[in-house]
Amino acid sequence: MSANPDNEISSLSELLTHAYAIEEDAIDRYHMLGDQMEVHNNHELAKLFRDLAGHEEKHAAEIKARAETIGLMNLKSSEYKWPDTEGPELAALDEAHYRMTPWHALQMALKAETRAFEFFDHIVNTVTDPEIKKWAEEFREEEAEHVTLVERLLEKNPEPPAGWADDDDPPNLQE
Amino acid sequence: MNVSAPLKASDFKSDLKPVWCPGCGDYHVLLSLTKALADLERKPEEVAVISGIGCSSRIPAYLKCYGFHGVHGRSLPLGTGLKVARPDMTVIVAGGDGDGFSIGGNHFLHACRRNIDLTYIVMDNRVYGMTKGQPSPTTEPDWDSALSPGGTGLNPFHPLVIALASGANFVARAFSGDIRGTTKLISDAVNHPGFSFIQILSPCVTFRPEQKEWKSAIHAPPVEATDDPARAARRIMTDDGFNVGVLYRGDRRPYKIGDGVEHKTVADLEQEFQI
Amino acid sequence: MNVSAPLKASDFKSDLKPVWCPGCGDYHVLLSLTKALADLERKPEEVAVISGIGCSSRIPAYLKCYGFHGVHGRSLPLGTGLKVARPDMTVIVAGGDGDGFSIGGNHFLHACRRNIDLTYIVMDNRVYGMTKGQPSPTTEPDWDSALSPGGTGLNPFHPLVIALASGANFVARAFSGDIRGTTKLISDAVNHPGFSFIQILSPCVTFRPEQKEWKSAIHAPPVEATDDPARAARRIMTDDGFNVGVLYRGDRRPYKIGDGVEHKTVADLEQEFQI
Amino acid sequence: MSDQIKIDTGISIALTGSGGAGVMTAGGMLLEAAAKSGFYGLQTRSVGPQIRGGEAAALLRLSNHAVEIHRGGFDILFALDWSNFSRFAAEITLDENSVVIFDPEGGEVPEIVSAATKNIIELPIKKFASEIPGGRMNMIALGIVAGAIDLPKETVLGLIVRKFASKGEAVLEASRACLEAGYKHAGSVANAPKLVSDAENADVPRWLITGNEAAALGAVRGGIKFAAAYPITPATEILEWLAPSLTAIGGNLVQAEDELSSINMIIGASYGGIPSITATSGPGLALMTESIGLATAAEVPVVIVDVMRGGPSTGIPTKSEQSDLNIAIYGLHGDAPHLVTAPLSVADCLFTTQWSVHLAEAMQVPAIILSDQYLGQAKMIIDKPADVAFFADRSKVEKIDTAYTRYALTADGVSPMAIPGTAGGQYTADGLEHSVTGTPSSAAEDHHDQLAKRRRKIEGFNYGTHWAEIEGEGDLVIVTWGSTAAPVREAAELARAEGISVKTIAVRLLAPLRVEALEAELAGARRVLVIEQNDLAQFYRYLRGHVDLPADTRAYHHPGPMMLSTTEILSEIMKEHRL
Amino acid sequence: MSDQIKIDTGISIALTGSGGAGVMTAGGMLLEAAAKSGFYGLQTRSVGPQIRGGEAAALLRLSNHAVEIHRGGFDILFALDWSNFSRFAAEITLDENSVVIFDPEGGEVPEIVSAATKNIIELPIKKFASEIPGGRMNMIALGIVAGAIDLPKETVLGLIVRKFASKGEAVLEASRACLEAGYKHAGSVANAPKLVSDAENADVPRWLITGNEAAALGAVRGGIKFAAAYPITPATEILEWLAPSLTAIGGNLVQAEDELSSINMIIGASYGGIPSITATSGPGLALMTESIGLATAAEVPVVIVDVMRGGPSTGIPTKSEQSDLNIAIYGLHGDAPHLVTAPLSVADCLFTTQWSVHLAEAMQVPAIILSDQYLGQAKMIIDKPADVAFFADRSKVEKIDTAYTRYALTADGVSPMAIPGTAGGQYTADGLEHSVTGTPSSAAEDHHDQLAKRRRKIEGFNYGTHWAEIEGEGDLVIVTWGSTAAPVREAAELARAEGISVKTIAVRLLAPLRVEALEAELAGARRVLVIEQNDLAQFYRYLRGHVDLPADTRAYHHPGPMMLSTTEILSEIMKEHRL
Ligand SMILES: Cc1ncc(C[n+]2csc(CCOP(=O)(O)OP(=O)(O)O)c2C)c(N)n1
Ligand SMILES: Cc1ncc(C[n+]2csc(CCOP(=O)(O)OP(=O)(O)O)c2C)c(N)n1
Ligand code: SF4
Ligand code: SF4
Ligand SMILES: [Mg+2]
Ligand SMILES: [Mg+2]
Repeated sequence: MSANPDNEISSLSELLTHAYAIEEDAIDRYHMLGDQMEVHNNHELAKLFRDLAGHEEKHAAEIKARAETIGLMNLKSSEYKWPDTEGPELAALDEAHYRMTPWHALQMALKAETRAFEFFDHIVNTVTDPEIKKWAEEFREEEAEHVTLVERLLEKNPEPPAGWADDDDPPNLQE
Repeated sequence: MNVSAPLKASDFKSDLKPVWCPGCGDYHVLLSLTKALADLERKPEEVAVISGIGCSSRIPAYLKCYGFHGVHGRSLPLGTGLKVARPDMTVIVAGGDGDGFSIGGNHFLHACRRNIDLTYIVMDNRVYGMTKGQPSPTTEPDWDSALSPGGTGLNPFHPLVIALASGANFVARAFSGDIRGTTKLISDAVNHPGFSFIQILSPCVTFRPEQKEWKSAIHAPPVEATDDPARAARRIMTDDGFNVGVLYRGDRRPYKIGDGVEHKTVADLEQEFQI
Repeated sequence: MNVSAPLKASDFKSDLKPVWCPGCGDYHVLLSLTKALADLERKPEEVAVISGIGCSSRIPAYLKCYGFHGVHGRSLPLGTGLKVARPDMTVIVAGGDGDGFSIGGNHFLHACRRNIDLTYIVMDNRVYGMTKGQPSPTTEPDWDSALSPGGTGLNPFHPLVIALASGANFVARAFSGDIRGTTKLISDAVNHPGFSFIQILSPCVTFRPEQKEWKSAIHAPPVEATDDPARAARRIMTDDGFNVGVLYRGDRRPYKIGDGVEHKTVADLEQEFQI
Repeated sequence: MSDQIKIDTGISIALTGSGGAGVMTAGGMLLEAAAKSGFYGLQTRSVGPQIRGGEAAALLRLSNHAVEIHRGGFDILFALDWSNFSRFAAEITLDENSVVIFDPEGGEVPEIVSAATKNIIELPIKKFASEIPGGRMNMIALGIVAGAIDLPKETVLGLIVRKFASKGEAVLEASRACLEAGYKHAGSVANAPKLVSDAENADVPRWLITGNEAAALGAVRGGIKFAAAYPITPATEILEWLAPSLTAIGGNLVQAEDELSSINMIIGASYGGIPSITATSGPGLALMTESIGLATAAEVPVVIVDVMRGGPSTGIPTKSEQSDLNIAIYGLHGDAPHLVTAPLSVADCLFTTQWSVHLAEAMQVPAIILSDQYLGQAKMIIDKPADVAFFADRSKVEKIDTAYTRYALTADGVSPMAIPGTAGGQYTADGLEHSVTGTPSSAAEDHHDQLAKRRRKIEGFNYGTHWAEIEGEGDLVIVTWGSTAAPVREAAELARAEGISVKTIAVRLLAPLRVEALEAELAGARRVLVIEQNDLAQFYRYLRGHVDLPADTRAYHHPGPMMLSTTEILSEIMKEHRL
Repeated sequence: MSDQIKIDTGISIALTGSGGAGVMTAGGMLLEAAAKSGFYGLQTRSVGPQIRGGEAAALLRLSNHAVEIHRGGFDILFALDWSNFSRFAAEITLDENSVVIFDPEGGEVPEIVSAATKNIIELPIKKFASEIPGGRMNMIALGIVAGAIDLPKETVLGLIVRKFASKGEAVLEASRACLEAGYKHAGSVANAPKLVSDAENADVPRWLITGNEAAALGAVRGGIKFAAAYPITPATEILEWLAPSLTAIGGNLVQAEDELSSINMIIGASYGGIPSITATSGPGLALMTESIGLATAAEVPVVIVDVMRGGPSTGIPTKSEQSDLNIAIYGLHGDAPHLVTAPLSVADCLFTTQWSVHLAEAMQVPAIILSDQYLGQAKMIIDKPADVAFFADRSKVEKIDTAYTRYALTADGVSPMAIPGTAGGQYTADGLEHSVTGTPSSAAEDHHDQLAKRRRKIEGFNYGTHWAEIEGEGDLVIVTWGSTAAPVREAAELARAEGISVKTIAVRLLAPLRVEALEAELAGARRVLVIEQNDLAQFYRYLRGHVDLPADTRAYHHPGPMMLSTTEILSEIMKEHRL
C-alpha cells in the first residue's frame, strides 16, 4: 500500500501537528463508529465509542494548549507522514460490526493506541533533533498509558463466545 | 464557519448518519472523499455529488456538498447536464457496480466518450448490496446466489478497459481500505482535466464477507501510469484485478462546453423567420 | 420448395423491396448475409434475424427468415431472449451504429459479457441515416451536421475493443463492398460458439457520400487473428480502423442455457409450501 | 360466512426489536406453529432503512379462520427493546385491552404505549437469555408468546429442531432451552387472548406462502417457461423463486442488465413461442413501457408483474401503495390496448397470475399484473389452492400451405401465430404499423384495421365471471381492487354481522374494464364507495371515465405507507349507512 | 371574424412527384412567394418510406387570411408524375371543381382522379424542361401554378435568385428560364382559382415558420439555456434549431446517447439552476417517464416537448396523431402530478412552449408539451407573434442564514430552491420520499405532506385565462385540444357563417385540468362534442373522469394518419345541429 515510512518529521510544529491530528482523527473516527452503532441500535457500543471519543477530546485539547506558542501547520492529508495508509491512532472501520461487543471495540482501540505508540516510538528512535525527540518521548509515554488503560478495560470485558455475530433474521431488501 | 480557516475533512461531512452496515467499505470511501475535498481546498457549496440508487449511491446525503440522489443507473447523465450547464461546479458522480456497470452501462460508455471534466467513482463490491445480494457485471462466475444458483458462469467484465476504449482521460483503481491512497487518487482525478474514472474496490461485508480478504490481495501497480491507452488496456486485461493506482493518465481532448457568452440576442435569432 | 435441392442465396431474399437509397452499403450486407446463410446450409425457417430501428435495421423484412423489427436499441435483448428460449434457432442480430452503440450500448456490453451463441452484425456508417444525418458514437469529431454544427469534437470510440473487454468470443471487422470477405466472416461468426460481433463498415451514400472512398482504404489485417483478448485489444486500438478480417477468435466459456429437461413437475415445486 | 364465530378477529401480535434481535425469525416460527396447529394467519414485517441490524417489527395475526390482512389493532406487543419504536408506532395501534411485554433493559416504555394500555408487563428477557449459554432473546420471546396464546409446545419445539439442527447441537440446545424458559414465563402473561382451534378447519390441507411466491407458482402453473430478471424491491422474490424453479422444469431465467433488457428478452422468448414473464416494481415498469407497446403492436404475449411500492420515483420501496394503476393502464404511448389485472389476496396472486398468463397467451397481448408490497411480501397461511384449468394456449399455425398473413383480420382479432421453426411461416414481427402481412404501412386503412383488431381482441374476449369477486347485496356498493379488497371484504362482513347490507365488488380485471357487467352490478346501487390506496384516487377517476356511476359516488382513498385497515373501512361503511 | 369574406377557404394546391422531382422545393417557393405577396398559407408534405427519391406530395393552402390547416379538399393538383399516387390519394380529395395538371410522360391519370373531376389538363412539362439546358420540371411547375393563381412573377424570380445564386450562373439561368416557361404556359390553366389580396393584411409583419421552429423559439424566449437531444422524427427539427441557437445565446445543447440520458441531463442542468428542455416523440417519451417522475419528486423543473406521431410503438413516425395524451398525463408511476400542455396552432407552439417554461420554473415541476407531427412540420405564414412576459423565474434562496429546508411546506407548495454554489444551501435532491429537509423518510406524515405539497403547487396556481382558447357561444359546445383545434375552430366559424351557433373550447392546459373553469364554461351546454385524433377517445375519457359533462356528450375521434378536416368536423356540427 501507499505507506511512506521514510519521511521524517522535521520540526516541532510538524510533530505537534501530527500529534494533534492523531487525536482529532481519532475523535472523528470514534464518533463515526458511535453513529454506526446508534443507527444499528447497538446502544451499548454507541456509548462506549462516545466515551472513547471523549478521552481523545481531552488529549486533543491538551496538545492544542501545548502547541499554543509553537503553532500548528495546515497540512493536506497527503502531506502527513503516517507510516500506514492513514493516521495511526485510528480504529479500523472495516472491523466494525453491528453486533460487536465491547471486547471488539476495545481490541480496536488497543490496536489503535499501540500503533500510535509505535508511531512516536519510531520518531524517538529515528529523529535527530533533540527537541523533537523530547516531545515525541512524552507523546510516546502518553500512548503507553493509554495502552495500559485499554488493556485494563479489556480484562473486564472478555471475548464473547463464538456466534456473537449471528443474526437469525435475514438482511432487509431496500431500494 | 470562518472563511479564512482551511476546511477539514470533517467539514465536508453532513450530520446524517449512514445506513450502511458497520464494516462496509463505503464508509472508507466517504472518508477518503471528504479528505480529498479538503485537500483540494474546495468549498462544500462548490461541489456537487451525484449518484444513482444502491447502498453506495446513498453517499451524497452524507456529505455537506450539494447532492443529487437520482434514479437507478442515471447518475452520469445527471452529472453531465449539471457540469455542462454549470462548469464552475466541481462535479463528482458516485455509485455502485450495479448502478454504474449494469443498468447504467450505456451512460458509462458515453460519459467516457464525451470526456467532460468530471470524476466518476464506482464503489465496486461485485454485488447488488441494496437489493440483497444479486450478481453484478463484476461478480465472479461461481458466486452462488438466489437469483443465480451455483453462479452465473459469466466472466466479469473489465470496466477499466471499457473506460479506456470509450475515451476516459484518467483511469485508476483503488481499494477503499487504503484511505491515503484513495484520497490521493480522488484528488488527482478531480484535478485531471476531462473524464476521470476510479474503480474503488469497496467490500460488502454483508453479502460478500469474503471480500474482507481483499486487504491482503491489494498491491500497487507494478509499473507507472501510462498515457498510451492501448498499452494501458492490455495491462489491465492481464493484471490480477488488485493493483491499485493510476493506470492511465491521458490528454485526450475534453468536451467543449459553450463559452457562456451571449453572442446573439433572442431577437437576432428571430430574424430568420421574417418574411 | 424442394427439400433436397440446396438453397441458394436468393432463396433467403423476401419479395419486399428495400427502401434503402440506391448505392447504400446495406444492399451489400443483405447480399452477403443471404450468401452466408446459403453457405451455412440453414433453412430459412431455422434462422431469425432481429433488429432495432434505423435504415440498416430494416434488414429482417428483406430476408425470407423469421424476423423481428423491434424498437430502437433493443435488438440484442430480443435476440438473447429468443436464443435462450429457443436454442435450436440460429439467431442473427443486426442493426446500425446508432442503434447498437448509442441507445443500445448497454445491451451491447452485456450481450458480449453473456457470450450467448448468436451473431451480431452492426452496419456502421458512422451516422444516423434514418433520422437524416446526426453523428453517432463512431462519427469523426469534425463531421459537421445540423445537430452538431462544426462537429462534435468527440473522439469516436472503439466498439471492437469494447466487445473484447466485455467478453465477446469472436470479433471481426468487415467492409460491405467486400462481399466475398463479408460472406465468409458472417458464416465464420455464425459457426463460432458464443457471441460473435462483426462491425461492417457500410457507407451511407446520402448523408456521408465521402464514405464511397472507404473502398480504397480497406485492407486485410496485417497479422492473423489472435486468441489473446489483451493483444487483440491493443492491436485494434492502434490500427487505422480499416483493416478487415477476424481480429479475435476466443474460446471463452459460452452462456449456459438450461438443458430443457423437466427434472421436476410443478407439483414437486409446490411441496415447499405445504405445511 | 355470516356465523358470528367465524368473524372473530383473531389474535394480533407485534414483536419488535432491533440490532439483529431476530424478531422476524421468532414471528415466522410463531406463524408456522400456528399453521401446524390448524390455525390460519399472516405475518408482515416493517423495518428500518438499514440493510442489517436495523429496527424491525414482525406483525402477526392468527385466527381460526382465514384472514387476509391486519385488523388495524394489536392484542399483544412484545418489545425486545424500544429502539426506534416510533417508526412502527403508527402501524401498531394499541388499546386498553392490549397486552404489552417488554424488557426493562431495552429502554423506557414509550409514552404512546403507556398512554394506550395499562397491561404492561416487565420481563427481564435479556437476563433470562444470558442465563442460558448461547441463549437468544427472540427464542425466549417466542416461547412466552406461544405459551401465552396456547400454542402446543411440541409443535414449536419441532420447528426449532428443523431450523437449528444444521447449526450444531449447541445452538439447537440453546434454542430449546430458551423456548422452555419462555413457556415457563408465559404464565406472567395470563391475560393474553388464546387461540381456540376450530375443528372444522383442522384437516384442510394448507400452505404457508407469500404473494410473491404464489405469483411465481401461478406463472409456472400457467405454463411460463422463461423469465428475465432485474432485481427490485419488492418484486425480487418472484424472480428468485423462479430462478431455480424454471431450470428444474426445463425452462430458463436470465438476469438482465436492466429492465429495458428484461422486457425485450421476454418479448424475444415469447416471439419464439415460449410463454414468458418478468417481475418488477414502478421504476422498472416505467422503463418497460416503450417495449410493452412493441409487444402490443407486434402482438407478442408477455406477462409483467408490477409489485407496487410507494411512489412516485424511488418513493418508499419497502411500503405498499396502489399508485401504479395509471401507468399500468395508460402508460404506453399511442393507442395501445392491453391487459391489466390485480390479485385480490395473497392466495389470489396464484390464480390471477395463472389466469393472466392464460389471457395474455390467448390474446397475444401483454398483461400487466398489479400486485403490491403487501400482497407480495405478506406470509400467509392459506388453504391449498385449487387447480384451475387456465394454461398458456396460444393460437398457432402448424402447417402453412399458402401465403401466411401474420396479422390477418379475424373475427375475434386473434391471428394464429407462426412460431419460428415452422416452415413457410416466416414473417417479420414489427412495431411499425403494418399491413396484414406485417409489411410496414402508413396507409390509413391498415392503421385503422390493425388498431381495431388489437382493440377487438381484448374487448370481445369472454372473461367469464373472473373479472371481479362480488359479495353481498345492498344499495351501498363498495368498488375496490387489488390488496385493498382484503380489508374491504372483511369490513363488509363485519358490517353484515351488524345487520348492515353492503355489496362489494373487487375488480380483478382492470383493463379492459368490463363496463357492461360492472354497470349491471351497480344497477340499483344508491351509493357507491370507491376504495383504494393512493393519493389521486386513480381507480375512481378511471371508473368515472368509463362507467356510469350513481351521483352518490364517493372515493375513499389515501396513499401508503399505511394500508387501509378493516377498522377504518368499517367506519366509512358506517358513515355511509348513517347517511 | 364573422365577415363572410374572411372565411373564404383560400386555394389548396397539391404538387406530387417522385424520384427527386423536387415538389417540396417548388411548394416551398410557392409558399414563400405567397408570403412575400401579402398572403397567408401553409405547406405540409407527405412522403413515401424511402429516405431519398421516394414519392412526395407538397400540400399547400394559400389564402388572404390566416389559415391553420388544410380545408380537406384541393383546388389544384399538379402531378409531375403519378408514381405511387395511391399513397396520397386519401389525403388529396378532389371534387368536380378541382383542376388537375399532369405530364402525360408521367403515366396514366389514376381512376380516382379522373372519376373526381373533368378539369384535367395535359402539359408536356418534361418536354418543356428538356428544351432548357439544365431545366427542371419542378421549376416549370412552379411557374405554371404561380402564374395560374396570379402570384407576381418578380416575387418568384427574386426567390429563385436567392435560392440558386450560390449554385452558379448556369443553374440560376436554367431556373429562371424554367420559371419563365412556366408562366408562359400558365394560361393553359385559366380556370384555376386566383389569389386576391386583402389590403388589410398587407402591412402586418409576418413570419414563415414551422411549429417545431416556433416551439424552439418559444423555449429560448422563455429563458431556456440548456437542451439535451436524441434525434427522433418528427421532433428532430426542434433540437437542430436549438443546437446553434443555444450556443449563440450562451447556452449549450448536448447530444445524448439515448432518451434516458437526455431527460436526466436536463434534470441535472436544471438542478444547477439553468432552465432546460428536451424534445422527443412517443417512443422517447416512454423512455423518459421514470425520470420525469424523479423530476416530480425531487421538484426539478424541466420541459419536454413530445411531438406526437402515429402510435403505438414505432407506429407511423411521419404522420400526426394525438394518441400520447394518456402517457403524458398518466405515464408516470406513483402519484406524480405534473403539467401537460398542448399548443393549439403552429403559432401557438411558440406561446405554449414559452408559457410552459414559465410554468415549469414557477412551480418547479416537469411540463410535457404535446405538439404533433402536423404542428411541428407544417410550414406556415403567421403574423409575427407578440412578445409575452412569461419567463423562467424560479423561486430561489439567495442568502441562507439558518438551516435550509429544501422541501419546506409552504402555503402554495413551492419551496425556494438553493442553486448549487449558494453557500449554506447545500441539500441532497432525492427521488426517495423525504422529509422537508430532503432526508429519506418512509414516515406516513412526510409522504402525505410531500404528496400534498406537490399536488397543491400545481392545483392552486393561477393559470389565468390561458388554460384554453374559447370562442363563440351556443348550446352546442365543442371541446378539443392540440392541433385538432385548428379544424374545429375553422369549422365552427364556417358554421357560424351559416347561422349555427357553436362554442369551442380548445384546451391548452391539459393537466392539471381546470375543472371548475371548464364546468363554468360548459354550464348551459345542451350538447357537447369532444373532438380529437386518436382511436381510444383519450381526451373524452379523461374529461369524463374529472368533469361533470352533460348527458348528451359525444366523442368524435379517429386515429391518424389522416388529420381531422374542417369539412368533416363541419358535418359533425351539422349532425348535432339537426338533432
Ligand atoms: C429502475 C430500477 N431498477 C431496479 C432497482 C432496484 N435496485 C436498487 S439498488 C440496485 C442495485 C444496487 O447495486 P450497486 O449499484 O452495486 O450498489 P450497492 O448496493 O452494491 O452499493 C437495484 C437493482 C431500482 N431502484 N430501480
Ligand atoms: C426511442 C427512440 N428514439 C429515437 C428514435 C429515432 N431513430 C430512429 S433510427 C435512429 C438512428 C438510426 O441510426 P443507425 O442505427 O446508425 O441506423 P442507420 O439509419 O444509420 O442505418 C433514431 C435516432 C426511435 N425510433 N426510437
Ligand atoms: S449491504 Fe453491503 S454494500 Fe450495502 S451497506 Fe451493507 S456492507 Fe455495504
Ligand atoms: S440514408 Fe444512408 S444508410 Fe439510409 S438507406 Fe440511404 S444511404 Fe443507406
Ligand atoms: Mg454493488
Ligand atoms: Mg448508422
